[in-house]
Amino acid sequence: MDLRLSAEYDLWRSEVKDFLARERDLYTQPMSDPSGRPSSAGRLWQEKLIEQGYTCRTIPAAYGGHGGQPDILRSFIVAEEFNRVGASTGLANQGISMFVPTLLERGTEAQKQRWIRPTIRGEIVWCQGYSEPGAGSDLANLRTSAVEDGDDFVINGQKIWTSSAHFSDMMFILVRTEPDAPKHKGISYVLLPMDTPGIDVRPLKTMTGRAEFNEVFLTDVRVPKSQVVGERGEGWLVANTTLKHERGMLGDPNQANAMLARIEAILREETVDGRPLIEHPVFQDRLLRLQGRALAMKFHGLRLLTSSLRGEDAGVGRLLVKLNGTELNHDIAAFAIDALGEIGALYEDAPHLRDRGFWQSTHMFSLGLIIGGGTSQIQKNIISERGLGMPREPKPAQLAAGGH
Amino acid sequence: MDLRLSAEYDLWRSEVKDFLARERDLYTQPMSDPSGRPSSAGRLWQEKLIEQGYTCRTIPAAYGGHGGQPDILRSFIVAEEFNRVGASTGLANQGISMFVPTLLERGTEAQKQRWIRPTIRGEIVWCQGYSEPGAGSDLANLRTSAVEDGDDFVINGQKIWTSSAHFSDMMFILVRTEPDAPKHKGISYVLLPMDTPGIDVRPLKTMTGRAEFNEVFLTDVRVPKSQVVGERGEGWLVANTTLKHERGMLGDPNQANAMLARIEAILREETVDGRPLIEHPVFQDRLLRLQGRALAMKFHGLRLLTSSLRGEDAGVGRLLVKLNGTELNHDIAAFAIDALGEIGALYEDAPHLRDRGFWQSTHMFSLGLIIGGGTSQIQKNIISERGLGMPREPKPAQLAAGGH
Amino acid sequence: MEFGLSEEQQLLSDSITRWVQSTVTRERLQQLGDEGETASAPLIEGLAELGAFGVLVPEAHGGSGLGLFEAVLVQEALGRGAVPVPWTATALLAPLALAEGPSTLAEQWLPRIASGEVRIGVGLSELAGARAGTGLHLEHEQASGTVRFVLDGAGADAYLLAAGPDDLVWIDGDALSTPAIPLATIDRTRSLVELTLDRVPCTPLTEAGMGGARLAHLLAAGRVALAADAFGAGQTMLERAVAYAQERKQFDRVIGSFQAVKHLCAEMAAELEPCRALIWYAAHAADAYPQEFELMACHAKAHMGEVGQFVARTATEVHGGIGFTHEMGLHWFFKRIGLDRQLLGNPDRVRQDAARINGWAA
Amino acid sequence: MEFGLSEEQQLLSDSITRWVQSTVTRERLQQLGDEGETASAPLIEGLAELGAFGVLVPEAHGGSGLGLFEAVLVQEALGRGAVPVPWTATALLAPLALAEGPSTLAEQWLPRIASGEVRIGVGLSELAGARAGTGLHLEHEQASGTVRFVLDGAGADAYLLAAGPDDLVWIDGDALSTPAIPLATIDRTRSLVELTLDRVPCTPLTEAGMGGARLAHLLAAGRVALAADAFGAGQTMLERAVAYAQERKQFDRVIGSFQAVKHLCAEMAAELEPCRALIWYAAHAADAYPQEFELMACHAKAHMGEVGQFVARTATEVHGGIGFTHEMGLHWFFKRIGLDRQLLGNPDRVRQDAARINGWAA
Repeated sequence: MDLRLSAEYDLWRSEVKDFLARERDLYTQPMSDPSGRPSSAGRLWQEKLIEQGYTCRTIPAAYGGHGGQPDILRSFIVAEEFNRVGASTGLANQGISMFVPTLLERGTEAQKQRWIRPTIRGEIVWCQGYSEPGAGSDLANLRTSAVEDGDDFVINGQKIWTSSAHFSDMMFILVRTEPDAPKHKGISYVLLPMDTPGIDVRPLKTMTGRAEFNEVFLTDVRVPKSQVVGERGEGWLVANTTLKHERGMLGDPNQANAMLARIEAILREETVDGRPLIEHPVFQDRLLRLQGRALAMKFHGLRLLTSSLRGEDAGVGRLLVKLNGTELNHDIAAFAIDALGEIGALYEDAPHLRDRGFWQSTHMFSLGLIIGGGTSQIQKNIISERGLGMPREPKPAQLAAGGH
Repeated sequence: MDLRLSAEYDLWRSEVKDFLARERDLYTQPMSDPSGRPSSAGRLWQEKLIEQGYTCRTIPAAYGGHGGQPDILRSFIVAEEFNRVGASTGLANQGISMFVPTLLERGTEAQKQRWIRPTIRGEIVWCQGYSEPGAGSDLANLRTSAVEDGDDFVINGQKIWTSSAHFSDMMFILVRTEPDAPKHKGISYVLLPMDTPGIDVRPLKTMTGRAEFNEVFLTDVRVPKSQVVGERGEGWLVANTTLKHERGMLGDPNQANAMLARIEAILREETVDGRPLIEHPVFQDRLLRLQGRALAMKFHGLRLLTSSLRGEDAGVGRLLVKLNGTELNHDIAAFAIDALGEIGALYEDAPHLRDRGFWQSTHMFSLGLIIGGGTSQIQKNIISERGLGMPREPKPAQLAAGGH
Repeated sequence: MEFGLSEEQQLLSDSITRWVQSTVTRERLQQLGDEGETASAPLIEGLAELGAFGVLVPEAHGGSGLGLFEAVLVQEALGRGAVPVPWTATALLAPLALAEGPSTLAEQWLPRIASGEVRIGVGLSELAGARAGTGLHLEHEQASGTVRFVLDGAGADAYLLAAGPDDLVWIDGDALSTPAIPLATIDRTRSLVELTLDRVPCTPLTEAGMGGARLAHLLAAGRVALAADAFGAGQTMLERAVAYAQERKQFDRVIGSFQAVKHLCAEMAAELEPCRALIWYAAHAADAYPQEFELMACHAKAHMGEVGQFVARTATEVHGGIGFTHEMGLHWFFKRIGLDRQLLGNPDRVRQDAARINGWAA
Repeated sequence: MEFGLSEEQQLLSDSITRWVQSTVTRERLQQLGDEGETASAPLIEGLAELGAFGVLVPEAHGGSGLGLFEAVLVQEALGRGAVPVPWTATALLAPLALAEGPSTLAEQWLPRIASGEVRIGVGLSELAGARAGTGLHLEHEQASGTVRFVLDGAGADAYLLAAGPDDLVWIDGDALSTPAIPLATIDRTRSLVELTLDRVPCTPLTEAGMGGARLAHLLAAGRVALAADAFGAGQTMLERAVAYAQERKQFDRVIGSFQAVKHLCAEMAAELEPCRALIWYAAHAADAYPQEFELMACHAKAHMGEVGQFVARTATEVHGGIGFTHEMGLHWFFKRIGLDRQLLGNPDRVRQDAARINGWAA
């Protein structure tokens, strides 16, 4: 145990700090246009970050990345310092977080040349086309079909939970190209321009009252067969590369601790019957219970970081992060609402609304995260099977009889 | 809603009160011998209760019962008044609660004549031989075998969780008489004298440190075939009659409320740093949470009582009683231990022990009840399937293939 | 001994529930929710025709003169449909308050409450913990100050407001010096407003400084009503989750055949079902065991608050992603339960009150 | 940046864990448990040979001069086996206290602690809430009063006792006027006693009335140790539950293939695993971030207390009926976790202390 950093990293940290001090005028500008696309300031910021190796660090320079060695600790320091001043750590759409890593592992040289640079520079914006109304946690049940017609596929079907579809240029989509193959086979991973005729994007309103997601309806959408990534029929494998990258994204322990710090401030500010809430033992107790959970996840995150640095497999330690992180965030938001009482129920444009409605929308949105990306129930399957080595659910008899 | 009783029942209540006042000298004597068998006072008390219709109310007089009409409300009043003064509501071994009701439904006239009277009078004490080390919640897996030999069965096997085996005269036991029949068939319900050679009773120590249960080893134990109750091979059905009677026994809401009243007293008595615990808001909060749950179960019990009186099926309302009741009792005991702090960890003959170690032994024993008689997991299956009409777990493929 | 509904009570409960289920369909709720609670005039009419607004109004004033128990049955039925009507303040709290106020007020307002013609906003939030910047004080039959979270307050014809712990006043809607400010909450099926009064004429409903017991009774009635509302909404969420789990397939099985999903449903049922009896008892106590009423109302509100939160979250989870959208309309119930939890004291606060009632405070 | 064990630390942890697993088998534990903790002389010898008793003893006194972090690794390994040895008070708390006491005491006792020759009872319970009838006061280097829950106190050669929040004294075992009274708890793998002193000569380890910070540090160290112990015991319970679930069949399937059982195991793992990092951080803070140490010790003790209770209960449940008996020896761990929860302040109390440290108290 030694949480201090070596001189090399102290130096790195001061470079990062200097950079941030120097570039304050840039990163305080809005990083997105009202449409949701990267603004010109956002693209400029991204370019500088790539140049410094603060983002896209390990993406080869030939494809427009920084072309550096992986260094988790440097990235960790960047995240810490950027969070401290509230600077964006770079563009974070699904094209960058999911599509580019997939392409690096599974794409052809030509595909990498064509797509990576404009994607990481924010010139091409992507959305993900995996989930369907009938196939949530169960991608093998995918129904969107792609039928061969000359050099094209003709796609018909429906996608859901596509978060940035309404302002994206491209979609990486899973479609069923071999309807007769076994369920996990016969899926292909295809790159689809969003301006292709036959694509209809409709906003999907969630319980928060906002349309954080879309449904995308595809009717006779033509796309050249050359747009497949990886082998045709291997889209399931290709997608798993990407899903692996998504799993890491959820449940940042720093977020939980930051929310709790804010709640502590609320408890000092708010009074009931003239007495600050922080003096109330039951609120102290509830806050401390949550702090205990959040601190455990924070230090657990540091331990995972060290495991990564050492090249060790953290096993169950890594698998639990999403389950614990999303549940914790939901519980934290619920506590903030209780602390605020009736004020905590306010929403939208209400007078007296605290923190711009953050707690209610986090309470609801974190429930969405508990459900999305593999519900807590699925996470528990994964932890018990992959983490603890317990047996998979046996296949039901009628299915086995049915010959799947 | 009218929780008052009609004049008829007020009269009944005052009769019960008078009876108790008159018989105080009797019921304050120990109801059991040190061995665990009913004492002579216990048997005399039982006789008086039967005569009054306070117990064994609906058992026909021809078999030694009171021979009255069922009247849940009268029984309810008896339980209330007896609890109030701490009088035993009569003998309560498994012979009376499980075997006699089974015999009344499934026994021959001769069997009823032979067994019921001495059983309910406490002259014959029974134990139950259902569970086996390999078959807990799953009676169909029963392995104790009974092989025909002339007019006898020869029994070999092992039973577990037989609570009163060490002082019982008889056991009602489930044995496999038809080894080749499908699993649920081929079981028979047999009456076995405990002094038969080849029966070895060994105490089974539980986590409480006491031997509340026994293991019973059966080696070449002979019993006449005439000792079967119901049809041979139908023991599964016969046993289900009995299990139905067991389910009602667990989770008495009055117990939870009585424990909480005692805890409230503890919180007033105990001080930390000179301040009574009851003044501590976190303890108030925890106590009130438990009281809310316990009151809900208390009134829920009254509602079930009314349902019974009206002959309505309370559905899911009845199925949840065991789950909620045992979980609640466990949580209540855990709270009492926390309230006592280090004193709460004391056990056995320790000085300063509170309530004779009741809280620790209840904490552990209630966990046994959560597990026993169908674990909470099994209870949730029952609630979802029978109460909510959800589908049963599909049979696993390899079993179906195996032809079960 | 009868712990359950009489035939008349069952009839009342069934008739409102049936009306709710046939009238406030998923589509209707979606439309009304988008428009906000004040668009519910036709619903008010429908309910008034069924007598739902006159449950607590004496027969002499055109109501059916029933008790809090029956009112709570109506509230539960409204919760089952997340029905967007200003019922709780207007038809439950106001008649209880007017029953012991000046008879002129009762004569003037009660018939119009029963007929569904008027809306009454009720502000009791101060009694469940005063937040900074709020509070009403009285001087010369005039009220000044700020009252927040006045229930059913949008477009109200009159207001019933607590002024401190011991006074209750009636204010005519026309007398307001400043218009009511709407307070949007997560739940669009009910309206809450903030009132700022500057020497507004008011009619005291209790003897000056002597209304403590009446206010405590009103607060308790409101708490039981909110518990019943959450119970009704929770029932609907559970039923929908069980139904959805038997339709929706995943991995080639209906999800309701997965043990994890079954157990979530079983846990919801096991938690929720006993709340019914607790709420019934608390409502019954109002008239039958008044000395227990306040405490039992706290228990009902607090326990139902915790169970409601669990059911709202779990039923949504059973639905998976679609439960999180507007698609199934599940969110109306989630939010209804969320608001019921916070109004008139959330579980933490209500348990604090219970501790005080029990005499445990230091 | 290294959040994990160094090679040496890993070696230490592995060597004690291996020894525990091979020496304190299920059968051995059963036998020792029946006899009570004081029968553990051979275990003490074995552990002393491995250097477990000298972890915190300076090299000059025959120990290995390591820090609380290493001591906590040893404690975790002992918890994994519910090892019935008087280690926590003797080898963790006493050396910490002696490190800053008079050097004559240190010279006299530390070498014998490292070699496992002596037992030291430690009584700090008062610091975590004084119950009626207890308390020690000092006068003329003599101590009088009653100290309850002196850890590892049976047959101790000396005692380390808190006298109020600001004084810490050393008492020779021979000086006791009344013999120590054993306090049987649910956990037979550790001994607790009550001491009643009547003007017993004592050696102060802190300047009179000035030992508050030292005592707070000791209390925090004890809390982290108990958390580590419960963590180790919880690990064993989880592993046994997972293993049992894969052996035991019901309804013709191993029970570990039922989703409900799998989810119980997953929940245990998800709750338990992050406790390790919290405990490590708290132990590391003792030397690296002393200003955070007390608070982090509270968090580790409180959070581990809650998680431990959940794991102890759930692992037993996964075992079904047999987990409830003495058969599997699971109950030793259940009880070990149960006692760890209550000693030196249970979660409720420890959170109260944390609130005070945070300056939140009114």
